[in-house]
Amino acid sequence: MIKLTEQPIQAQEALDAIADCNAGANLLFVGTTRQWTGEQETRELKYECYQEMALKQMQQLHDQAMEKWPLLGVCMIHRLGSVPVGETSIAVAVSSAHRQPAFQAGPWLIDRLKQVVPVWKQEINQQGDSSWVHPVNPGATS
Amino acid sequence: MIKLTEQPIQAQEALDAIADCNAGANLLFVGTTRQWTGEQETRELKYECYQEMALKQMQQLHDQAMEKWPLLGVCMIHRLGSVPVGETSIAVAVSSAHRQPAFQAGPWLIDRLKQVVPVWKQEINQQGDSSWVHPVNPGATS
Amino acid sequence: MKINLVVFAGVKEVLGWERLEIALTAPATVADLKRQLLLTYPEITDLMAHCVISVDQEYSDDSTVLEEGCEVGVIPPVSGG
Amino acid sequence: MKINLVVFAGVKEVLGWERLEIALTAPATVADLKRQLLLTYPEITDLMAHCVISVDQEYSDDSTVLEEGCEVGVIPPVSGG
Repeated sequence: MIKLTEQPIQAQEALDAIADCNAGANLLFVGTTRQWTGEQETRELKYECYQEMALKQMQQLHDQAMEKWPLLGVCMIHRLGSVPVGETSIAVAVSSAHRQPAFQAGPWLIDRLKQVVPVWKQEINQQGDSSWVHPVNPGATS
Repeated sequence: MIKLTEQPIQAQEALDAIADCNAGANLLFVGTTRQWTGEQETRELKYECYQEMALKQMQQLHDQAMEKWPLLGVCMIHRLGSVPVGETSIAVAVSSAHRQPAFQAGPWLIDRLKQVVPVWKQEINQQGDSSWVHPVNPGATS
Repeated sequence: MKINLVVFAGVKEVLGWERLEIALTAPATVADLKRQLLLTYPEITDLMAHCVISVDQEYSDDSTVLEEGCEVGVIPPVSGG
Repeated sequence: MKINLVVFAGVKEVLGWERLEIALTAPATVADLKRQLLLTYPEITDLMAHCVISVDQEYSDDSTVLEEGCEVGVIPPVSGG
């Protein structure tokens, strides 16, 4: 399952999406807005995206992961709009019969997502100032 | 949080246990009873344990993981008794500011748990026959 | 020929718009489009140095040929997750 | 001296009990206890080859010294998770 949403992400939805009676291993990664990055305090993150392309790229990552590893389910949900401290911006879940493929595919998917899926975040600090977060200027999530 | 329980494990409970406003990364591994292992069909797994020692060993793994990596939370919940196909026998969750420690600690914890925590499973097949699962004779979970 | 340009994040903020139909002399590649964009909008020169171009929602390179009616995105460094 | 023995899984099934107080001549190590167990319960010889011994809920080795009243576990290969 691939999804972009402005609503809060429920972890259970991602787990339900990958549930399979032949799965022994289910891995869920949840990225949340962090309050402190060094001495910088974050109030919220704001995400925007290039929707058609983001969905296309996420679907390609889904398909590539299914080809690379013997996975039973792959789910990626990205939240858009405002994500306050402690709330979830991204959920990536994978299932497999044994745990090794899940533990390899999980970090691969989140790494690749951060490299190729056209989503951009703005960090809003406690003073209400906003700045675009770029990979060279790492921001307040995972 | 360390817990042994005869009740069904809720994934959200493990995620809640590791939630931290300074966490950007939250990783949850859920081991479930698999229906098929090759041509062998499983009906349920039955877990028993050496409770005092299992809790002690799990607490030691918790502490060791907290020392090895900059983690914000570690949670391990193991179910005991009967775990039917599709249900959760083990939940391991870790949180950290960035995702790398979580992705290293997660598989380490489940690997170590399977090596040192005194829990034993019996596999019950569709005919109702039971057999002890030993690591040399891998069974129907992850 | 005409193409549909779409911009995001910091580039969108500087330009003040998100989508625009642009006229290009055919045949044109991504490199040709980038040259024309920098001439028309010199204010995004610094940002463009870090952007890549998508054509019909796929990543492209300078040699990718643009077709009539395609959708071209100016993609700043992504920061999802 | 007396120690409290506790057994699990397949060993428990073969022996038909889970806990037993056992008398040992002090001083005694884990190796001494294992010898005595195999003499008393030869039916667990094959299983014991794959078991390790815990003393007061910690893994031990053959040289670990047993104390009066300690809890000794016979731990078959674990299979949790």
